Amino acid sequence: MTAGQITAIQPAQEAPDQAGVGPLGPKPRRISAGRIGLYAFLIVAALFFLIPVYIMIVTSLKGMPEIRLGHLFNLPGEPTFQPWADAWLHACTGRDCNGLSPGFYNSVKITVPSVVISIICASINGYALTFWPYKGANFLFGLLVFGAFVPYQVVIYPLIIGLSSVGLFASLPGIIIVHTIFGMPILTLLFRNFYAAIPVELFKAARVDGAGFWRIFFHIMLPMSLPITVVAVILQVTGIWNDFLFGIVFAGRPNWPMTVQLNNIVNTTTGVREYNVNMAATILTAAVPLLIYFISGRWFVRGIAAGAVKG
Amino acid sequence: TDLEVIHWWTSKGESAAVSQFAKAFDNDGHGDKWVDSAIALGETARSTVMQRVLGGDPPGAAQFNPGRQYEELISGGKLLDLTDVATAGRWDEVIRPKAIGSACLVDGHWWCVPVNIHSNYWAWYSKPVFEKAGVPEPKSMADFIAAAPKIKEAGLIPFAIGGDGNGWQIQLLFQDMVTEALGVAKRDEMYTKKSAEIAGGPEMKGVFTQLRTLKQFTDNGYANRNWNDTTNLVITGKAGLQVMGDWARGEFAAAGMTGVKDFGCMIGLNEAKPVVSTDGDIIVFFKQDNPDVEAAQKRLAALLISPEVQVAFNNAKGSMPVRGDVDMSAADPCMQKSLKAVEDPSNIVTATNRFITENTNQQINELVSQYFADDSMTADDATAKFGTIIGNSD
Amino acid sequence: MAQNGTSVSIQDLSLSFGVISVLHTLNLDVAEGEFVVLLGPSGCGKSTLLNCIAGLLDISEGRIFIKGKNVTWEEPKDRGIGMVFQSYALYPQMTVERNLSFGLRVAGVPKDEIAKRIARAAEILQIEPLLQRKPSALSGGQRQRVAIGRALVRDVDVFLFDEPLSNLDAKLRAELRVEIKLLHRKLQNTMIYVTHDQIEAMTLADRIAVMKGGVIQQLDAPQTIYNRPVNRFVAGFLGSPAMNFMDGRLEKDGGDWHFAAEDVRIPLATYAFEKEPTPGPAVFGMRPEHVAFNSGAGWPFAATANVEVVEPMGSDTLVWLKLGGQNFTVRVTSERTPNNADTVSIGFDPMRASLFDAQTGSRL
Amino acid sequence: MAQNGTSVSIQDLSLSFGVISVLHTLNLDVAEGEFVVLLGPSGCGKSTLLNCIAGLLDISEGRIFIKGKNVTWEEPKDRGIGMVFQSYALYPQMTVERNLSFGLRVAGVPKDEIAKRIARAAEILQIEPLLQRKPSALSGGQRQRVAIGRALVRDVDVFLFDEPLSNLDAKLRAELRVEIKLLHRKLQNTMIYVTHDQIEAMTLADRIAVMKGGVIQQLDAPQTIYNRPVNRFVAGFLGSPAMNFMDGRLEKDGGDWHFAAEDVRIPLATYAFEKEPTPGPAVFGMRPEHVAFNSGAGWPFAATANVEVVEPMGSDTLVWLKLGGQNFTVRVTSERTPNNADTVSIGFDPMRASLFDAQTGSRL
Amino acid sequence: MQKSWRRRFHLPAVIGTIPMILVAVGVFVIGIGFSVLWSFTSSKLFPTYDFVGLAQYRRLWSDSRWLVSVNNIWFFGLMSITCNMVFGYLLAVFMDQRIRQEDLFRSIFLYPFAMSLIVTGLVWQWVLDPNLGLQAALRNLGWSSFSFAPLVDADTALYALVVAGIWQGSGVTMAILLAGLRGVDEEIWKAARVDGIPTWRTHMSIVAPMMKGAFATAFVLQCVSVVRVYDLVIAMTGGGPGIATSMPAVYVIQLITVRQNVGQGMAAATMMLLPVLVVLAFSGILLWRRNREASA
Ligand SMILES: Nc1ncnc2c1ncn2[C@@H]1O[C@H](COP(=O)(O)OP(=O)(O)OP(=O)(O)O)[C@@H](O)[C@H]1O
Ligand SMILES: Nc1ncnc2c1ncn2[C@@H]1O[C@H](COP(=O)(O)OP(=O)(O)OP(=O)(O)O)[C@@H](O)[C@H]1O
Ligand SMILES: [Mg+2]
Ligand SMILES: [Mg+2]
Repeated sequence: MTAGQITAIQPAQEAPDQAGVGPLGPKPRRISAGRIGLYAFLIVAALFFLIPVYIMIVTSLKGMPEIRLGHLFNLPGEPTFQPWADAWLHACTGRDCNGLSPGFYNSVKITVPSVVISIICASINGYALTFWPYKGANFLFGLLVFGAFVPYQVVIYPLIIGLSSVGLFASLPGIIIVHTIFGMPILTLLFRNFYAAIPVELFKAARVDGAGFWRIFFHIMLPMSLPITVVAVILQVTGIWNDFLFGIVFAGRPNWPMTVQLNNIVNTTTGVREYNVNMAATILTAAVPLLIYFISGRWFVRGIAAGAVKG
Repeated sequence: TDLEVIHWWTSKGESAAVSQFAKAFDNDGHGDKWVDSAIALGETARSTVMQRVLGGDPPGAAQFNPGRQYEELISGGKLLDLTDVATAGRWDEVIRPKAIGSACLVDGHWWCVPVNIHSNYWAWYSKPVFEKAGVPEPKSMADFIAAAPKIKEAGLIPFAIGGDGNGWQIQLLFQDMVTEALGVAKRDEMYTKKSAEIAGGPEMKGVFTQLRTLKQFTDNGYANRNWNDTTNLVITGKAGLQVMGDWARGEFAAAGMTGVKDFGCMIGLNEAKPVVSTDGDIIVFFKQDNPDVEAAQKRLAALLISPEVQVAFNNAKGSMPVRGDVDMSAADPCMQKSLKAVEDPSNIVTATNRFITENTNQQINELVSQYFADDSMTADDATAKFGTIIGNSD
Repeated sequence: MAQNGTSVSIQDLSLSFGVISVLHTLNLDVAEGEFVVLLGPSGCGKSTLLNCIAGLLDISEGRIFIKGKNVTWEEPKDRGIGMVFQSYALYPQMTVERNLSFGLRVAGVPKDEIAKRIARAAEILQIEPLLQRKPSALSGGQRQRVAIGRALVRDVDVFLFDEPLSNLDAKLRAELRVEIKLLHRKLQNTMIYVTHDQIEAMTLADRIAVMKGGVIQQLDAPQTIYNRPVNRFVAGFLGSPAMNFMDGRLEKDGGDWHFAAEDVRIPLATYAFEKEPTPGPAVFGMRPEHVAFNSGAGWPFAATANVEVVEPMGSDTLVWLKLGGQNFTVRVTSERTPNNADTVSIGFDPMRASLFDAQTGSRL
Repeated sequence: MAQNGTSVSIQDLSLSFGVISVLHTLNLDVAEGEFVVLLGPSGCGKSTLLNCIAGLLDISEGRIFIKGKNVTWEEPKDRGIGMVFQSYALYPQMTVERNLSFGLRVAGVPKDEIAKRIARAAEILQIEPLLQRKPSALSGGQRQRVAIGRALVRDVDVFLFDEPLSNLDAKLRAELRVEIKLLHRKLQNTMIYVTHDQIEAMTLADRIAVMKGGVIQQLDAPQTIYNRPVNRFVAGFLGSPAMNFMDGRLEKDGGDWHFAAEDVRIPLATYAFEKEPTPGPAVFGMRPEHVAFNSGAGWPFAATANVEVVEPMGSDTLVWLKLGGQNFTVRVTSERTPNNADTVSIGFDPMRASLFDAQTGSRL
Repeated sequence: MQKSWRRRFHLPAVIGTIPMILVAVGVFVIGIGFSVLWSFTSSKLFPTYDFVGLAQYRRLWSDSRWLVSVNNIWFFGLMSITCNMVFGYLLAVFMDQRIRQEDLFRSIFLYPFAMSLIVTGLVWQWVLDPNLGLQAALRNLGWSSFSFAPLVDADTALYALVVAGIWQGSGVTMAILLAGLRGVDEEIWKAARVDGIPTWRTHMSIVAPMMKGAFATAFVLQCVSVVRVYDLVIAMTGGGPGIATSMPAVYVIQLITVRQNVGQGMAAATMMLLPVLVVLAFSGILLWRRNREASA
C-alpha cells in the first residue's frame, strides 16, 4: 500500500517521465481532435447562421446611396446610426412618424400575459394528460394536435364571430385568448411528452404525501419542467412578440403591437423602401426575444430528475 | 368626432401625403380627429378591414383600390351611402376622367371617394445606360426591343423586372402590353364581354411572344425582386428600362434624380399613343350606428375631394388629382406628361381591376408569371390558357 | 400492541399488468397496530401489493379496506398511509429538508411542528448535515434514509415500507431497525414492511407473510414461520444459511415412524405431525443451526460424517457434510471450526425438524 | 488466486464535489485476481471510489493504475472494467436481452458468442423469463439482477460491483454470492465489490477495506479484520450483532495487566497487545458471539448477571445484560434462550477481546 | 365499478383542462366544421351559405397552382423535416458537450427564429441574388466561373427554401432536443461509457430512444410548420419563380385574403387537413389498441 510498492511494480521503461508514474491529478482539459472538430462544426454552423444578421447590421449602418450600390458584404463606408434612430423614433407608419417605440409597451402588454397564461394552460394540459388521463382526454388531445395543422386564416372567421359575440373582439383579453388558443396544441404536446419521461414514482410519492392534482403540479412537476418551460417560453415569446396577423385583428387599434409598426416600416406596396431603416427596425424588434433567449439559457439545466429514482 | 381610417400608405412619401388628409380633417372646425390606422400591404389592410367588419367593429373609413372587391360590401349593406355628399359636391362634374368616378358610382349611388389617379402605363429608363450602349433613347417598346441587344452587349441588363408578390410586376407589364397591342377599345371589349375569342386571339399571342422576347433581356436575378430593387437597377445604371406605375418616380426622387437628365419616362409604352389608366385609390366609409360618426364620415368624404386637399395630397403622393380644376404646376415633367394625357378621354384606360375579380386577376398573375418563368411553356399554350381564364371569369 | 380491530384488510385482490398476472386473489388482514413483514423472492409481487394498498395501481379485482372503510377506489391521500418506495422517489428539485416537509406542508401542519418532526427524523436517520442538499448530491444510502424520513415525519395510520434499509450498512441498519421498532411501539400504527433481511423480518414483525408468485404462502408469527413452515418453499426461503433438505421415505416401523434415506434412519417419535402421516416419499428438513456439533451423545439422532467444505462467515462457520448421501450443512461457532476432511459427530432432535410431502411440498 | 502483480493501484487519490471533500489521499492496491470488498457506512465514499476507478468522475488529485498502466486520464472504456451501478442504470428502452448484449454487439463480439454469454448470465441470475421485458416492467430485484448481468457478460479484467445484491432476497443472494465466487475463481479477474452485507463481505473477500469518511481504516483479510480490528470504528462496524464496548481503565497489578470497569476486573494475561501498554482509560471490546453462556467454569473471565432484554433473531437470540454498569449483549442459540430477569453466568477468554485507546480509538 | 381511479373523471383534472376542452372542441372542431361547411358554398369575400356542392373542389383540383402546391409540399416537407431534425439533433448534441460560450452559441442558433421573416427573407434573397449576393461576391474575388442563383431556377428554388427553413427553424429543434437531452440520467451515460459504447452509438441507440418524447415534439412541430408554411415562401420566393414554389398553405391564404375566394380557400384547407386526419386517426387507433392490450 505504500508508494514503494508501487514503484516496484512500475518498471521505469514503461513510464519514462519523472518518478515513472505518468499522469497525475485531474485530467487536464486537453484540446483533443474531437473537441477541435466539435468547435469547428459549431463555429461553421454559427457562421452560416450569422450571414444574414451580418448583412442586416452592415446594411443598417449604411446610407441609402451606399445600399443602392449593392455591395452587400462590404462594411459601411460611412457608418451612420441614423437608420437606428429613425427606426426607433422617427420612421413613419402612416401619418405618425414615431418609429417603433410607441408599440413597444403594447407588445409587452400582450406578450407577457399571453405567454404566461398559454404556458400555464398548456403545462396543466400536459400534466393532466400524462398523469391524470380521464376518459376521452387523449381524444381531445388528438383534436388539439389536429388543430395545430390548420392554417390560422381558416379558423380566424369563426373565432372572430365567436369573440365578438362575447364582446371580447378587438380587446386585450381577446388577443390574449387568441394567443393562448393557438399556442395550446404545440405547447401541450411539448409538455405532455416531457412529463411522460418523468419517472412515475415521483408522482406516486407525491400522491402518498397527500398532494392533490394542483399541488403535485405546482410543487413537483412545474419545478421539474424548467428546460421544457424554457423551450415553451422561447416558442411563445417569439411567436407572440412577432405576431402581427392576430394583433392587428384581435387586439384592437389602441393595443396594436410593435409588429404593426414594424410591418408598416418594412413593407409597402408601392412606396419607397428604406432598407437601412428596415434592417434596424427588424433587429430592434427582435431584441426582446433575443434577450430572452440569452437569459433563459441558464435554465437549460442538466439532469432534471437526477437522484430522484433508481432503476 | 374620432374617425378611424385604415389605409396602406406607409412609406415616407405616402405618409406625408396622408398627413394632408389628417391635418385637414383635424382642422375642419367640428372637433374631428383622424385616427390613423396604417397597415402596410394592400392585401393585409384589406383583409384586416374585412375581418373587422365581420367582427362587427368596422373602421370609420378605409382605403381600397377601385375594383370589384367591395361590391360584396355594398350588397352586404356594410357601406355608407355617400350620394348626398356627392350631390352637394357635384362629384359627377368635377371628377375627371369619368371612368374613375364611375368606380364609385354603382346603381346611381356613390359608395366611395376616389382620391387620386395612379397610372400603371409607364416605362422608366436610364439615360446613361442608353448613352453607354450608344443607342437612342426609346420612344416605344419596339424601339427598346431593337436597342436591347446593344445594351446587353455593353454588359448591362437591358430590361429590369422583378417577380415578387405573385409576379404582379410581370402582370403590370403584361397588361400594359395587352393595351398597347389590342388598343383601348378592343381591350375593354375583351374584359367586359369576357371574350375568350379576343383573349385567345393572335394579338394576344403577339403579346406573349413579345413577353418571351423581353425575358431574354432580363437578368437571372429577377425571380423574387421587389419593384424597388428593380427600379434601383435603373437608378444605378445597371439596367436600361423598367415598366412600372408612376409611383416609381418616388424612388428616382428619393435617389436625388430628376426626370431631366438622369432618367427618362415613356408614357403608355409608346409616346405616340399616350395612355393613362384609372388605377388609384378610393376611400370607403363603413356604416356605423352613431349619427355623429356618420356626420363626421360625410364631412371627411367631402373634404377628401376638395380642391386644396387634393392638391396637397397628390403633390405629396406623386399621383394625379381626381379633379381637373386644380393647380398642379408644381409637378415634375413626367407628371406633366400624364396631366396632359388625361385631358383626352380617349387616352383613358379603365383599370383592369374594374373588370375582373381579384380571383381572376390572380389567375392571370399566375399564368403570366408562370409563363415568364417557365421557358417550356409556349406562347400558344399561354394564349389558350389566357382565353380560358377570361372566358371563365365572373 | 393494541390489536383491537382490523386495520388493513385485503380481499380477493388480483392484479395484472397486461397479460402478466402478478397477484392472484390475495387475502390479507392486518390488525390495528400490527407490524406485518412481507417476505418473498424477488419479483413475487411485494412492491405491487404495497402499491395496491396505497392506491397507486389499478387493481383488477377485489377490495381493500383500511380501518374498516372500503378504500378500493379511494385516492391515496385519503387512505391515511405513508410509504417508502423501493426506488426512493425523492423530489429531485427539493432539498432534503423540503423533501421531508412536503407532505406536512400539504397537510397544513404548523411550521414549528414541522421543524420539530424533521429535526427528530433527521436525528434518527443521521441526516442532519444533509438537510440542505439535493438528492443528486447524496449517496445511495443517504437517499434511502431521506426516503424513510419522508414517511417517518408523517402522522398516518398505516405505514408501507418497501425495503427501506436495503442500501444501508449493517450498523446503521441495526440502529434504524431499533428506531423503527420503537417508533412503532410509540405510535401504535400499522406497518406493512417489505424486506429481504431475515433478521429484520424476525425482529420487527408481529407476523410475517411469506409470498411466492403473487400468493401468500404463510402468514404467521416469526417463530412459527421459522419453526413450523407450512411448506418446503417457506422453509427453504427463511433462514440463512438455508435449511437442509434430505430426500427420503417416510416409513412405519412397528408403531414408530422413521425417515429413511440411504443408510440414515431418523426416528420421528418426537416430531409433531400435522396430520396422520402415510408412508411414502418425503423430504426431511433441518436447520443448520439446530444441529449439535461434536457435542457428545444424548440426541435422539446422532451420526458421524466427514467434513467436505468449511465456509467461514465471520461469527460462525458453515460446515458442509454428507448425510444420507446428500449435502448437509451445520452451523458451528468459529472457535469450534473443524478442518477439512475431519470426521465429526453431529446430533439433533427431530422435534426441530420439518417434514414435507415430496410432491406437494406441504408440511406433514 | 494468482496474486502475481498489482491489478488496481490507487495512489493519493483525492476527490471533492465542490467544497465537499469526499476522498482524502486514498491509497489502495489490489492484486491481480484479488477480490476486495469495500465496507463502510453509508456516504463514506464507496461509490465515489468505484466511480473514480472506472474513470467516471474527474479526480482532484492522485493517480490510478490498472494492470500497471497509468489510467488516470484514460477513458472508462479503455480501462478494461465492468461495473454494476448502485442505481442500476439500465437502458430503459431496451429489453433485458438488449441491455445485456448491447455492449457486446458494439464491441463486435460474434452473434453466437453473445447468445452464449447471455444465456449463461441469464441462467446464473435466474432472469431467463424476463429477457424480453423492458426494465420498467421489472421489480427492483429483477432490475438489479439485470444490472449484474450486464457486467457479467463482459470479458474484462476488473469488475466493480456497487451493492449488487442489496435488493435481493436472502436465498437468491446466497445463491448469487456463490455464483459470483465461482465466477471469480473461474475468470480470475480482479473484483472490487461494495456491500453492506457482512456475510457477503466475509465470504467473498480475499481482503476487506473498511472505509470511513473517505479514508480506508483497515485493509486486511476478513478474519483479521474481524478478529483484530485496528480501531474501535472497524471493530464496531463489523459484526452483527455489534461488538460490546466497555469503558474502563487499563491497570497494572504486579506484572499483570487488568481491565477495570466498576466492579468488573478482567485479566488480560491472554490478550496480545499491539505494543507495550500504558495504564489509563481504555475501551474493552468483546463480540457477543464470543461470550460463553451458562457454560460452566474454566473461562479466564467469568461473571453472573441479570437478563435485561431478550431479543430473538430467528436462529439465535440476543441477550442483553449489564456488565460493569454497562450494556453487554451475548448471542445465545435459540434453545438456550433465558427468560427475562433470569440470572445467568457468562464467561469469555480475553484473548478474543479487543482493547482500544479511549481517546484515539486505535487498538492497543 | 371496475373503472379505476386513473381512468375515472378526476374533477381537478377535468377542471384543469377546461381550456383544452374549450379550445379543442370550441375552436378547432367548430372552426374546422365551419371551414368544411364553407367549402361547399360559393363564399367570396365573406363566408356565405349559398351551397354549390362540390364545385369548389372541382375548381381546386383543376387549378394548376394547387397541383403544383401539393407536389411541392411533399418534397419540401420530406427534405426540410429530415434536414431539420438531423441538423437540430447534431446541434443539440454538440451543445451538450459542456462547451464554452454555450449561451452565445445557443442564441446564435436561435436568433433567426426571433427575426421577422419579412426582412430576413429579403436578406436571403439578396444573398442568393446572383448580382448582389454570394455569386457576385465570389466573382469579385476572382472566381469568375462561380455560379449560384438558386432562387431563379424553379428546380433549385425549393432547395433554397429548405435551406432557409433550416436556418430559421433548426434552432428550435435544437432547443427542444437539448431539453430532452438534459433530462437523461447521468448514470445512463456512465453505464454506456463503462460498456465501452462509442459516444455516437450511445446517442443513436440509448439516448435518442430515451428522448422519443422530445423527438416526437420536434417532429410534430416540424410537420406543423411544414404544413402551415407561409411566411417563408412569401418572404423568400413569393411562390415563384412562376408558381414553382407555391405551397398549400400559401395557396389557401392567398385564396382567402388576396383572391377573396373564401369558398375555394376552405376547400383547399379541407383537402390539406385530410392527410393529417388520416395520420392522426391511424396513430390514435394504434395507440388505443396498444393501451387495450396492455390493460387487458
Ligand atoms: N454530486 C455530489 N455532490 C455533492 N456531494 C456528493 C455528490 N455525490 C455524493 N456526494 C457525497 O459524497 C459522499 C460519498 O458518496 P458515495 O455515493 O460515494 O457514498 P457511498 O459510500 O457509496 O454510500 P452508500 O453506501 O450510501 O451508497 C456522500 O456523503 C455524499 O453525500
Ligand atoms: N409495469 C409492469 N409491467 C409488467 N410487469 C411488471 C410491471 N411491474 C412489475 N412487473 C412484474 O410484476 C412482478 C412483481 O413485481 P414487484 O415489483 O411487485 O416485485 P417485488 O416482489 O417487489 O420484487 P423485488 O423484491 O425484486 O422488489 C415482477 O415479476 C415484475 O416483473
Ligand atoms: Mg419490490
Ligand atoms: Mg453508494
